[in-house]
Amino acid sequence: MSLLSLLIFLPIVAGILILLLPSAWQQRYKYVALGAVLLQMLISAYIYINFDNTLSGIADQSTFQLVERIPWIRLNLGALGNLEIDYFLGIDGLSMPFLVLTSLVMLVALLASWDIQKNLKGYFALFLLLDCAVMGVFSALDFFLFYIFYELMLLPLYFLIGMWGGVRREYAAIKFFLYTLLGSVFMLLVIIGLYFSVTDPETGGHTFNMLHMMNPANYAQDSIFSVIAGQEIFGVSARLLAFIVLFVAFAIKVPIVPLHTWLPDAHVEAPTPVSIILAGVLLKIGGYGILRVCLSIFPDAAIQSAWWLGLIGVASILYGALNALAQRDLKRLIAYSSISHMGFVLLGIASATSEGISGAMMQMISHGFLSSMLFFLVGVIYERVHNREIPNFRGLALIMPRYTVFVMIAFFASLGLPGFSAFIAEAFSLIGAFNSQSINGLLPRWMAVAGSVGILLGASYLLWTLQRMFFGETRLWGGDEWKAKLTDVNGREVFALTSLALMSLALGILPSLAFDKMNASVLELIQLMNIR
Amino acid sequence: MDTFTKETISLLALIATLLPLFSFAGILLVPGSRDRGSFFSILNIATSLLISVVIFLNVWNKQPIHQQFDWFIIGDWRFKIGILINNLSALMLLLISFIATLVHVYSTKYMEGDPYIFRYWAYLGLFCFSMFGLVITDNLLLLYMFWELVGFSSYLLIGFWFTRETAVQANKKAFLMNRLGDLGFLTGIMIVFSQFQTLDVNLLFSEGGFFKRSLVQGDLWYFSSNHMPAVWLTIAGLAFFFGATAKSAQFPLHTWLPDAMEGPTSVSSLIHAATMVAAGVFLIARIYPIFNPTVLIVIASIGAFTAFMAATIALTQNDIKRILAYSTISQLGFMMLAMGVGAVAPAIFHLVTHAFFKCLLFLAAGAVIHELHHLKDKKGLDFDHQDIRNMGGLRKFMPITFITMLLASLALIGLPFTSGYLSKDAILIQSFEWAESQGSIARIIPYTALFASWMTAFYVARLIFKVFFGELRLNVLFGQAFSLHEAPVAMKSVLVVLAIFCLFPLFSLNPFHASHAWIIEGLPYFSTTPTVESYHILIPAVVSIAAIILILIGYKWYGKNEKAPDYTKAAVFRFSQEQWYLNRLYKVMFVDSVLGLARTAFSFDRTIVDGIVNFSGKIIIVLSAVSEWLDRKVVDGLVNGVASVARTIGNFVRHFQTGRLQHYLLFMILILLTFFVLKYFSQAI
Amino acid sequence: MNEYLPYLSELLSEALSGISFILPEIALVLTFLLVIVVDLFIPGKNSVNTSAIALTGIIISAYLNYQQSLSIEKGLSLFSGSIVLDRVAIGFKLIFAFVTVLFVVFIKGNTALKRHNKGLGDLYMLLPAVLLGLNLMAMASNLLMVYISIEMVSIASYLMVGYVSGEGKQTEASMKYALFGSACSAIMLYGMSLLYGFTGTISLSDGNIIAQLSHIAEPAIALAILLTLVGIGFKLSFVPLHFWSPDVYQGAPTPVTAFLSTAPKIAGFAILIRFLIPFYGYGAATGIQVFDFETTITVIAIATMILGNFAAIWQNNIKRMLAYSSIAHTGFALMAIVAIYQNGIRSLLFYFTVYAIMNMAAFMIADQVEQRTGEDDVRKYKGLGKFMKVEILCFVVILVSLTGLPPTGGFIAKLFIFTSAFEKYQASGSVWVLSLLVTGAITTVVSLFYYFKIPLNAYLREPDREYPVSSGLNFISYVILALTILIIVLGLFPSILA
Amino acid sequence: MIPLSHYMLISAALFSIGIYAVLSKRNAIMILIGIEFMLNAAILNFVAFSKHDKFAASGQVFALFAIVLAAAAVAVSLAIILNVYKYYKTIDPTKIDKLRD
Repeated sequence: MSLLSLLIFLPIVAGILILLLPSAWQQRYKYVALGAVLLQMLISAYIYINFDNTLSGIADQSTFQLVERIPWIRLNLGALGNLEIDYFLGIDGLSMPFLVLTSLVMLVALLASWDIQKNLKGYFALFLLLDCAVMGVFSALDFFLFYIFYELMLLPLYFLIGMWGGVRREYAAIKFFLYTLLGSVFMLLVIIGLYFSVTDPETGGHTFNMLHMMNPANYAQDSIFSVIAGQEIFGVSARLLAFIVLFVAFAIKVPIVPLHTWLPDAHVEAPTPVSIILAGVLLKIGGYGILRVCLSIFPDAAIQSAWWLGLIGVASILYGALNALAQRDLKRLIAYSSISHMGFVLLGIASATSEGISGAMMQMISHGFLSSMLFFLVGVIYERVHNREIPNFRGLALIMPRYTVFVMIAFFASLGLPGFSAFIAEAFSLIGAFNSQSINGLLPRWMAVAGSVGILLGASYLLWTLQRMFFGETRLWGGDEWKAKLTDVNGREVFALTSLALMSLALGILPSLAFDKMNASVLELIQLMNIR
Repeated sequence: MDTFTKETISLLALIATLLPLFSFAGILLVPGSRDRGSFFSILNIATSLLISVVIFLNVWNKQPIHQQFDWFIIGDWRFKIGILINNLSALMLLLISFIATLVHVYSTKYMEGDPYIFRYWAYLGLFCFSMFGLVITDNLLLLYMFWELVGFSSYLLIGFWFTRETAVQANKKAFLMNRLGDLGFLTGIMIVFSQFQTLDVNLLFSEGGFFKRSLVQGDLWYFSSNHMPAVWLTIAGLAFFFGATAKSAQFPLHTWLPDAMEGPTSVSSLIHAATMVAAGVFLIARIYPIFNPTVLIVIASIGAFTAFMAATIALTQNDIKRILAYSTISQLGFMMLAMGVGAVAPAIFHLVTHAFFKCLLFLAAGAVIHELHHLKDKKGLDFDHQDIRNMGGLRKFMPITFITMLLASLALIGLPFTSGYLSKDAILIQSFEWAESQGSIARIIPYTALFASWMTAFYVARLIFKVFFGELRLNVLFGQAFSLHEAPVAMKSVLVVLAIFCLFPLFSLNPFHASHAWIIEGLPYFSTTPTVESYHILIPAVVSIAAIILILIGYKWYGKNEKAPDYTKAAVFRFSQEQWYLNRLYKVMFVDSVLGLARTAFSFDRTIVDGIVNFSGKIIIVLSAVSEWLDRKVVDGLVNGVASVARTIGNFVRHFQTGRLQHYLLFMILILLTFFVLKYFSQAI
Repeated sequence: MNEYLPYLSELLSEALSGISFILPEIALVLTFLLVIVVDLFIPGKNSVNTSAIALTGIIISAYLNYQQSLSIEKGLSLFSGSIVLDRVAIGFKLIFAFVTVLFVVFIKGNTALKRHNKGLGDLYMLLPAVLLGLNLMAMASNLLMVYISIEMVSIASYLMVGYVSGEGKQTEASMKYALFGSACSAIMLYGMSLLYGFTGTISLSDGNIIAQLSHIAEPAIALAILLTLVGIGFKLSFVPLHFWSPDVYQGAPTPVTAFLSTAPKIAGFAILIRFLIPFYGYGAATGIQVFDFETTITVIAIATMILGNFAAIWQNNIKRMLAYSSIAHTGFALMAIVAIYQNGIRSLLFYFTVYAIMNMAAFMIADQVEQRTGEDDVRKYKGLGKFMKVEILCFVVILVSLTGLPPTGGFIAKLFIFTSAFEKYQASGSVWVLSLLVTGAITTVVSLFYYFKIPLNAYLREPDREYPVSSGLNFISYVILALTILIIVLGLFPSILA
Repeated sequence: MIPLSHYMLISAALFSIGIYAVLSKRNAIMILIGIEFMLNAAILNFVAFSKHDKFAASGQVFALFAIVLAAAAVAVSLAIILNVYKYYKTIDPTKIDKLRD
């Protein structure tokens, strides 16, 4: 069993173990989960260290690492040919960073769930199932397998939000589920279409292998998604349509304006650890999907629609930031800030330049750490007083100095203070977007300039919050009762927050920690996009 | 001391830069180090100063030092960072470390007794680190990073007393306005990177650098194989200048600086008078070749206008720090003006002299405030200890403070024998020469500056006379005789040292003529305007004589006894006192409108975007089950628009499920018939 | 008559030789008789004997079917072309046997039926009979056989629905069912008579039938075929022949509902396939379309999917909701019928297997809930997740499978249907097929609304009454668990079914 | 010889009458009778067409089976209607609508 399988199935094993343990031991479940997550963390650290920077991946199986390819489903469907589905895992520079990110975010989320009291068995089992699904999405190279993991994420999330969430949890949970399902059902249709269009050059049969889908030579002459045939559906190029469908499916996850309305609800209603996972990892699946699937399989359509992607990115940046500015609920504010920050990802990706895509990748990783940190911080006060309305707090810096320090680190890091990862990420997303006009002519320069306004707005809402909640004389809505409850961060919290802050700082000072690993893949991806 | 190799010097510069960072990290992270924060910080900054001296001696008027390292690779592009020390940066390094050291020493007394003083030392460390980094780095991106870090540490220091509402408002404003400027900086970086694929300052802006090699032809701006519309060259210049505008508090982004006075006075003197605000001027000097003539005219106009505007405002302010703040803005305007007219070296020269005398002014003012504050605390009185209307006659109590501050004031006014005279007149002269070559309209610029210079004399006189002459007005206010003390030694000695630097000999042996000042000789001269000899005599004379007259008027009005005509009702006075109403204007224009936009966006989000999904087709639902739908079924997990439509359709088909057998059969047959007819007879019909 | 005498012995010997191929059916006939006899002589409420006999007979028949599946390679036409025995038919028969066995288990677990004062002997008697009818439906290859088998299943079903008749609703359901069904079969019979008149033959496997039809005016053929389809559609309950099903499903005893929504429906598909294949084959061979099945069935499929899913949103009665869900699934399976190819039936068979498991499991769980809490209203499921832990957990998996999400068998089944429809689209480029695909996708999302009402109530809401800490597991719970695991295994390794 | 079309016309008329009865009568028994009309229409067709199907005479066989099965169906239906009457005290199908949406 290779490392990737271990990474994926370790949580499942732990989850089953938890299910089998008697309920009398329910206080120990979290240690089982912690063990699994820590082990996962070690494995991903090992993978990171032993990752070969020079291998590019993207479309060539031989340059993927830790490849595992086992025939899984072989079904004779008569005239439809043989259904060939492989258990096909592998990582390259685009996916490896996310494995590391996921394992760290999961660890933090687990630490944030330390005080969960309700139905522990179900909680940790679902948590670990989610962990498994996320790891699977990032390492699957067979589209069918990818889709299975992709959908598998929905259920645990539905229950995690729905059962352990806030007041309007039912609404938020189903809304989230529906949005995502709406995207993914149509994705399934495109997957089937791709299956029929692509043949495996080795066996001649149809295949779900994503890598084969990236090579135009593998498309059957008259197939619907054939590059040469250029078939049309309702007068729109089939490939463009498929790209749009896939893009929408992933963009819902990212999320983009105007497909974002699930996000504030889901984040706000979800319990803290789930918000951490949502913001820290799940949003990245959207971005990852766009890179791995939309750009790689439909580069022609991607280039065709780059202008719109860029526009959506800019719109998300500005719109998310403006919305954040209007919030009174701290968690909602951070949720909207996520929309804004993820807009940079889209802008960077749309530029199709090495700076832009690297910046987008960096932004995803950085946002993974920082948004986890932010949601963790919200969780800290929410856990203590069950309130997170910004106007209800004032002068927290006096009673919670260490907490305030972490808040400041997190806020300033997210608003792009140099030295933290978000700065490098946003700067290069924007530089890439600006550069695009000169290099490939995809995005007009004003988009980058407009996007940079998001940096200013980002500073505005975060600083305003800082001023309103943390500075000034202490004045709390809940009076002395709150004052007694609002104790400063404890050791577990400090550990989680520090590790996230350090990751962000490390990436900000030594971006090469991430860039070196992904460079070959990014270049390969751009090469792939420009071939056609 | 020429024995140092390039590598050693780079290493030294690095050490000098990192030492304050160690104070920052050490004080905050190492347990138990908080109590020894001052010692630790002073040690570090003093070492930095020492190193800076060494570096200065090794670099000044010698080969610049440029060392590079790989930072990271992105795409095909190898991102290098490094240290570039030429005359300019060596000078800045020395200046900053020197003033920072003095301010550190001063602060030991000034901040004594503050419970969170360890944070003060830490923040100062961070600031010094960022500032050093800013001046020695060779890369625009890194420059930008330090640029922001400087802003960040300024944010921390302005809001040092974070329980004060005004302080946190002020630091937010400062950071945001600087952010706004940063957008310009970033845009500039994007343009430069896009055109040249590098951000190396040396490659870009040195003699024979990329900028010199790029050329504008027609509407396009070429460099090797790249080209973009020529307008981007102008935009780049404007963008960088916009960045500098924010940091150096130029119109229209100057309003943060007076508010920033909420920070401790020592901070104001270091950051908001001497060093950080000068970063904008430094930036422009560093990247000077990027500016094309259009941009230069903009710079000159903005500089002159700022100088003038800030001076008019300073005329009527009563808060001692606010007067100094506006005076800083005004002086920065002079520097910008100098940049605009091509007087880079005089601008930097003025930067240096201004750093000393303005720092001194602030520190002396700090001493005054410190004493008054003490008095206030001791006697439990309630008055504004920064309001000059409460002061007066202090020269009796604080002679050293008075003398040093007087010297600094003279330098600020620009009277002969002071450093300010040398630098300011150099600027004025050159701007007149420039205007000569530019034509008639451009003359407005130097004349504006001239007026500003005169007003400077008046408001400085007003300040000095009100604070140090006459009687202590507190005595009148509270009806008892107070007595004050001279500042403690640590503060006093700093004032004296700085006062020495307000005099001419350290800068030029000729007290009347700046053209042979060593700083000017050591810096590049970009100006091409012809020298007009008459100006070199005429202007200093006019400036000085007028200044002296104004000082006398000031003395008459404010000095002995209050005989100032009452202008407080005059519109012009109000206009000046309300700082040209710019704050309010900005609030209405930007803050309110952005917040309004944000609220609109949010309600748009709630009602329209969500609504398009949520409420499509809801009208039909409303007919069937409004009340139930709203309270219970909304939560039934069936809320989205898809849901509404789905439910509508579902409800529609449900009507056919009447429970009556014969209806079922009838519907069935009707549907079949309809299908049949449509399929086979539709053409016939 | 004399003129036929020379052929008589030939016919007889053919009939006799065919007998060896209908051993499973013979076993069922014998079981049927045996159950009647036993029930007659050992009367009373104790139905252990009858159930055991019925079960044994069904299992033997299933085993015989399995044996056949090993030996039969290509289709055999038996009894003068009345029935055809091929792998597809055997596949269907195995599904029916499986469903019937589950049905027996289900009846045994249902206390309401057990308590009935008539005893269950009659019900067990009906089982072999209805299974026989189902088997014949799977094999029928002429119109007469189609009619007979459909009527056999129908009459037995009427009886089962009205069997307990402990309350008004049940009798109402059975009356609606019987009258609607009779009317439909009468209409079908009329359609068949027209078809017979147009072609002069009742054989479906005979290629001539189409050739004959091509000489007749198109509307006339259409009328005959549409009328015939009414009878088949009644079994499938597609639009517009679905009206009976929600009412009947709600009214009938839950095990019967489970059975009715599974086996006869699948059998209806078997007949539909038999009916269509000659037409498709002829169309493919000659390029002449005597009837536009593609459009007709596409329209029906779209309407059925939309109606089933959208109407289900409004239901709060679990059985009614599942009834609409089964209508929706019919529509989905019709998608594959549009796209059917000679061998594409395999994916359809997979779909039906999965559907049978999911549907039976869903009804079993619903029945368990009703038995233990007395609730058949989904809104009253609040907090059940803690009370009936295993059952509700299984319910969630089953519902996920019904929605068609991985990693369940329902997903693979849905994938197969989509796959064959997509293949059809790629071959034909027809907008109709594309709209089928899109409808299928959208209705999948819609189905989430109502399926997830159950976990929503069971897990996300607090109970409004006191439940004991946890209810224990009974035999049915283990069956449910086994079925659930089977669904997941089929989702991960669908190859095992091949 | 009576032409085939006459049979078909009569059978169509029977069928239509049957449908009318099924749809309009307020009595379940009458509906059942309507169904019988429809069945008989079909059976008449079969017999009539069978004349032209000399070899197999499938139509006649079909008719026989149909008669038998119709009888069985009617028997079951009658029993059920009886049951309904027990609970509803009516056999008017328009009043038997407890099961509905």
